[in-house]
Amino acid sequence: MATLTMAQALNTALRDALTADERVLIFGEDVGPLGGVFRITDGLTRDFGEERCFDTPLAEAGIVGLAVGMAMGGFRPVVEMQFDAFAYPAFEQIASHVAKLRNRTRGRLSLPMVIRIPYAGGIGGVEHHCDSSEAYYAHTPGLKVVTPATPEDAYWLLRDAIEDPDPVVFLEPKKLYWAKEEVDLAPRGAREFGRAVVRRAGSDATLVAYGPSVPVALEAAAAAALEGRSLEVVDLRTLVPFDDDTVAASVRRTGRCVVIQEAQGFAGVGAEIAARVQERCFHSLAAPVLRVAGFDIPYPPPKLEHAHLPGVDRVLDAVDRLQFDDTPDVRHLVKGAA
Amino acid sequence: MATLTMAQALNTALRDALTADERVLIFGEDVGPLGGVFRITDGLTRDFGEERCFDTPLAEAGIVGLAVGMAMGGFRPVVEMQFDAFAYPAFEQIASHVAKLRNRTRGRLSLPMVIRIPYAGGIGGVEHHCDSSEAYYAHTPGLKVVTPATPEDAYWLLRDAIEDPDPVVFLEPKKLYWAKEEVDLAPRGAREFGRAVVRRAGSDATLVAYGPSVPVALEAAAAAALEGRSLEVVDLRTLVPFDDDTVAASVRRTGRCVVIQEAQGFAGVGAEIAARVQERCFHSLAAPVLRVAGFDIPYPPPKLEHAHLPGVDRVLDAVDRLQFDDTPDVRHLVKGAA
Amino acid sequence: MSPISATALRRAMQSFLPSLVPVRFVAEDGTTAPEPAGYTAPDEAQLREAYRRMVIGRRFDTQATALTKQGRLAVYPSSRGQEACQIAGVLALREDDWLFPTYRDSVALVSRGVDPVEVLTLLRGDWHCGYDPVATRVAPQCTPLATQVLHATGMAEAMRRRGEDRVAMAFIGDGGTSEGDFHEALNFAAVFRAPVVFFVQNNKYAISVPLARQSAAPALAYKGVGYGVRSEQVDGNDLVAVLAVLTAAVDHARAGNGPFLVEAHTYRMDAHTNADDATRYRDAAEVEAWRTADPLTRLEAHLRGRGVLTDEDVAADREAAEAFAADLRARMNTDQQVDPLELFDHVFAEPTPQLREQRALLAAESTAQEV
Amino acid sequence: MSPISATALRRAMQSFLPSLVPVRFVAEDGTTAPEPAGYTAPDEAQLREAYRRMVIGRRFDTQATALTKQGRLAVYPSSRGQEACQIAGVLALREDDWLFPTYRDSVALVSRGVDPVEVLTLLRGDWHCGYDPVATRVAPQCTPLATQVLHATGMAEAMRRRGEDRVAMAFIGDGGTSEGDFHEALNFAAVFRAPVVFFVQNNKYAISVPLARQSAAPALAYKGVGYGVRSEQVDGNDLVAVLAVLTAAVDHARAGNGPFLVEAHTYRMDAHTNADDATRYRDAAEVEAWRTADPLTRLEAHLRGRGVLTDEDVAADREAAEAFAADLRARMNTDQQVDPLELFDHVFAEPTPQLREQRALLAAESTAQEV
Ligand SMILES: Cc1ncc(C[n+]2csc(CCOP(=O)(O)OP(=O)(O)O)c2C)c(N)n1
Ligand SMILES: Cc1ncc(C[n+]2csc(CCOP(=O)(O)OP(=O)(O)O)c2C)c(N)n1
Ligand SMILES: [Mg+2]
Ligand SMILES: [Mg+2]
Repeated sequence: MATLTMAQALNTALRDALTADERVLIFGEDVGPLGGVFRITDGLTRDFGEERCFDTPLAEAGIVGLAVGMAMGGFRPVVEMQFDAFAYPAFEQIASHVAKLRNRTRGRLSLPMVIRIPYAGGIGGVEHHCDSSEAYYAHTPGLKVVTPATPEDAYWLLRDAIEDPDPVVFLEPKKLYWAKEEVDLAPRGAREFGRAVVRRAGSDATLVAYGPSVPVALEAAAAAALEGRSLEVVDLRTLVPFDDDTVAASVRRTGRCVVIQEAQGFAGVGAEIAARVQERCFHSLAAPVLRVAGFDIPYPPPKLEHAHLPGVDRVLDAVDRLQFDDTPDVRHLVKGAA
Repeated sequence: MATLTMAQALNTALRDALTADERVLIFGEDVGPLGGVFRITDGLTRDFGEERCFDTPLAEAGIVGLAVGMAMGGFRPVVEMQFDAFAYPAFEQIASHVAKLRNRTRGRLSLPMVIRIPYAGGIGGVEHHCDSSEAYYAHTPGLKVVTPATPEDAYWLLRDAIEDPDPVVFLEPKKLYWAKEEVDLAPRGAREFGRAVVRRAGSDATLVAYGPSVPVALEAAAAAALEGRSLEVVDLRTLVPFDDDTVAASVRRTGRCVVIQEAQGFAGVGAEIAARVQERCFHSLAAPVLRVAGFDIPYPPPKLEHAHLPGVDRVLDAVDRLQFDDTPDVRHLVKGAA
Repeated sequence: MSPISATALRRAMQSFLPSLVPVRFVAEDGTTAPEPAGYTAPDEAQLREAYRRMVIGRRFDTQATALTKQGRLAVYPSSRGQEACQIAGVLALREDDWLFPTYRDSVALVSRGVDPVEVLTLLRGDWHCGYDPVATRVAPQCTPLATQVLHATGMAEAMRRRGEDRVAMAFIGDGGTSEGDFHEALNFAAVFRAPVVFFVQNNKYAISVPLARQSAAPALAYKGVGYGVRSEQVDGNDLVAVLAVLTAAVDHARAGNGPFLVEAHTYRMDAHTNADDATRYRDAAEVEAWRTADPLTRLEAHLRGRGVLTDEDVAADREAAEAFAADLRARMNTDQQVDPLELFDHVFAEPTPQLREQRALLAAESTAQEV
Repeated sequence: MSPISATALRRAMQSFLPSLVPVRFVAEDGTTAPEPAGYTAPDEAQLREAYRRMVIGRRFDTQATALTKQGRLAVYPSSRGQEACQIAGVLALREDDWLFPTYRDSVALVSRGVDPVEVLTLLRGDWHCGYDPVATRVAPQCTPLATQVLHATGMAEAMRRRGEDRVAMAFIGDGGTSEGDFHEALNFAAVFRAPVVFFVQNNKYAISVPLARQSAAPALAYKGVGYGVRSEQVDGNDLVAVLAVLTAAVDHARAGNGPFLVEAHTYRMDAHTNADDATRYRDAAEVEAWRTADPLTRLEAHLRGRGVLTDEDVAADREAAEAFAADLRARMNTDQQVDPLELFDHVFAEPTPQLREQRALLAAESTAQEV
């Protein structure tokens, strides 16, 4: 057991993966001597050598395309995109090759590679540095999409992602890099890659969250408890595969559901969750599945993050709208409320 | 009035736009003398000259980036991406600039440009030629996203898109290029860019569809009518802006809803529609909003398109599951049905 | 603060620049051209073998085009006119080297020994590339332009890092060189000194777009110097020259000297694919002019002139090619069985719960239909 | 089938290649270097003006860095050491030409006359670029690397098509040249003969990545020949040289001769931004060595040597710079008012119904909080 920040947990996971498997390679922009702009690869070049962790020229399609070729050639590349929006130049490589190569070769070639992307906001970043881009990847068949919410999960999910035979987009919530926790690194029995986890048990409603929104959900549940409302919090951990069982079991028990995501709401992962939940739990639902999401605007600047990000108040407002008092909520039905 | 295929209607719209506004320019790969691989720009270089319609080097980020600069410089570029998956190299330009420039300049610069993309399947194309990529764009704040389902809509929506002060991603359902219709090109009063249309009235359930799925929905409604079931068909026409009013009004009347999309289902536009409909119409719904979507697999080859694409049977199956008989459907609740 | 001397710079710069005119060994009429400096002509046995393969390649190509007319292929991009490039590319490689082809390089694949039915699998309407990339060391034929050039670089870098003396060769068209991925690949390869050969078949068109609209460079081979990549341009319809230059390029890479860029000037004799109408954008006269530069007749004339090829040899090769085509025809005339349920099997190593559900839905539908 | 002669090719090729060593007019100690061929030195009035702007630029830069320490700026990427490049870039342009800067080019913007508070608006925590791009003919400072180079090409092409004699200049760093967009922009510009100048400030690092890991080219300027773009390399710390070369480049573009690529060899004296720790990846000795090449002291020594600059001039310029900084400091010390509701106003010309709803939600929340 050790107390680690998420950044340290990720660094440790990379170290342990480099030690465990000589086919693992780490590369990207500034991941070498600098250790990455978030220091996730700190010390790896020093300790494992240039051969295992190295800087590349500045070109994201190039980095991902190189990783595809190296994975075809027997390595297990773990590449870093410096920030969410700076993965976009690699979008064609990701959508047309990373996601499809196994299928295009009838399983003869697999691509065991991980694309690490620091994502989402809450750190006062300037424009283009805080996009929540998970939906682009989750919507693309052939990619696994993972996002941890705690240091311990960060460690194990990254180890699992690197060991996975398929490509994984590994989304690291920037604002949680410095969150600390006691982490258990002792090898576990059955890993549960693909399983959500109930972070807090409750009976009145289910909050479904992932990555940066999990602490918000937990805080909201704590606040709601003071008001005598018992909220269950589900942390998805992997968006693809999606753990329908855990989510549906919870909602069937509570009968109410709020989905939380930082990303702009329209056609995001939260929409998928809401759609699935009502498809599967319709007759258990006492109220519509509500979403608390970022607005459909470009990510705002440091001074206005608070207005944009789903916070505790907005989550509690949504919970209030879950019609505990049997009066249907008509707010959404009123056109052009402005 | 003239009988036109959708391809001809689009060609006519481009011609009329070139004539109406000298700032309109058309460029892309093979749009010049060849007239585009689908002949949408047929004859434009001949009739309007190289200055108005021209070929570019083969680079999609380049084409979109050039269009951004030309739009900043006073032109109204209409660019063609040759196929859906070949727009991906331009993803960074689209997500980080096309979608954001107005906002980044506090409205001082607008980008009146249109990105035309032949999309979706049903034409027996080989790999990478049949992606349904609408969700990537619809999820990106700052883009309008349009997809016509009929030749007349194709004409007017494209004219509207070109006249719009904001960037529009204009998705052309490839398989409908050769669909014919009488088209009324007489200038209309109020255009209704952003409004959905009820293509067929019905009372038992609402089918929400767009682009290539609209004819499927109409066929399904016709088939259902033979069985005595009255289905309403809503054609969205624009995904962004989204016409909540038309959709919600219909579902509130019918109490049941099936959403149809060709794209892989997970976190697609259909998820958004399902999420919105249950948010807004929960107390009118007699059954969950169901989705009929493509599978979460890379688009299949010609021989297997039929298995993948939402067809009439699959839509009617979904309608059957809308619990007209008051027995809740548990099929989706059974785990790992295979 | 400029540590390198002008002389050193000049030498470096010149070592990267291509010859001013394309390297050529054989004139269009088959006679030997003035020997170009710095390259060694392939030996006669190699040329004899190259001829045999070109005859088969040409016949394969004609057959594939015919199959599109019979509805047995969805689409076929012809290699006609580019056989010298494609066969030389394959001959320059060792068996354990990797090839990264485009959709246009079917003749290269056939020449590499990939079963032609497998080569045409995808174009026939199946959902995968047909052959086993690992067994053949041939990547799936690539459609998203220029993307494969990065994969080749990654593969080359993987082999270099393992200390293997293997090389990767990426094929690409003139149009493809305009994509950002081409640039990024050259740059990565140069910085890592990856053993990769970039082989541009400049066939003068990207679908309808002529070279002059694609690039204003004196030649595409001049791109190399901007990355510190050694470059050459070659007459792409002269098999002797292409093979000589590609062999030098592969040797250069294999010896640990880093990447090499070769531009072959050639011409696409047919339309872009069977679905294309080339008369919309180019003159019959232009096509006619290139007929006199046909790579197959040129090599034939050359080898006959050197006494390496007899009438009997030619007849035997043609007969072998006919047999090859007949076999292909027969095997393509059977209806292909494709199982829709397999669509779910290779998205991931293990299907997700979501894919299992969707598979079950499709299976249930099929059962319902059978009933 | 090769219509161009070797001589013509050689001439074309050489017309694109840069000088073997960077163009320089002034030695590091300020004395006049041997006059380089082909370029005209700027006149003394221009140089005097350039000096004045460099003094202000340097002071602005120091002030901006100080503001990050006081929490008045979120982040600031310093221009220190690159003032000769940035000021020459601006001086080479006419007022009606367009400038496409990166995040590092704040000194250029200030020199162009953009209000420094507006220049720093975004870095201060606002959601837009601060200044009016149309009024200033300065595009928003661009962060996604190399993307702006295409916009500059598009703008140049727009001006060319309207028959205007205006030019666009795109700034980019050495690291940015590795991105595909850089390549695509050079190629588009060359094919269309767009009047755009690509100006690479090669400051030897991309954050922590040194040039040798970025490119294996003899110099980045060699990329031009691969596109048919005229190119030059210049000592980026010699204002006289940068201004001479950029003026020639702008004239070339304005005259309708197409794009021009200029690489300036310079050095980033400070860390990447205030948030970066440059000691992790470079030696103090290296930084020290570059101090002797400081562009400001070099120009000062040069102008003093020519008698163009007196002690009084220097004092006056410094005083003006201090006043400039004091004014900036004062104006940056007020708290910025940003209205969250405006976030919805410029996503589209007219907000969608969805945005109106979301705006109403936020407005209702604010009202609720106020109560
Ligand atoms: C990224 C991308 N954009 C567009 C296309 C459509 N496309 C297929 S082939 C082709 C022309 C390619 O020309 P070239 O590279 O010269 O190769 P050739 O076909 O002449 O062999 C185009 C535009 C594509 N396949 N990929
Ligand atoms: C597409 C993209 N990838 C990564 C980044 C992150 N990033 C910001 S600055 C920088 C280094 C740029 O180096 P260079 O182009 O040499 O410019 P300099 O900062 O030295 O002026 C990086 C990697 C980015 N802004 N955009
Ligand atoms: Mg070509
Ligand atoms: Mg730099």
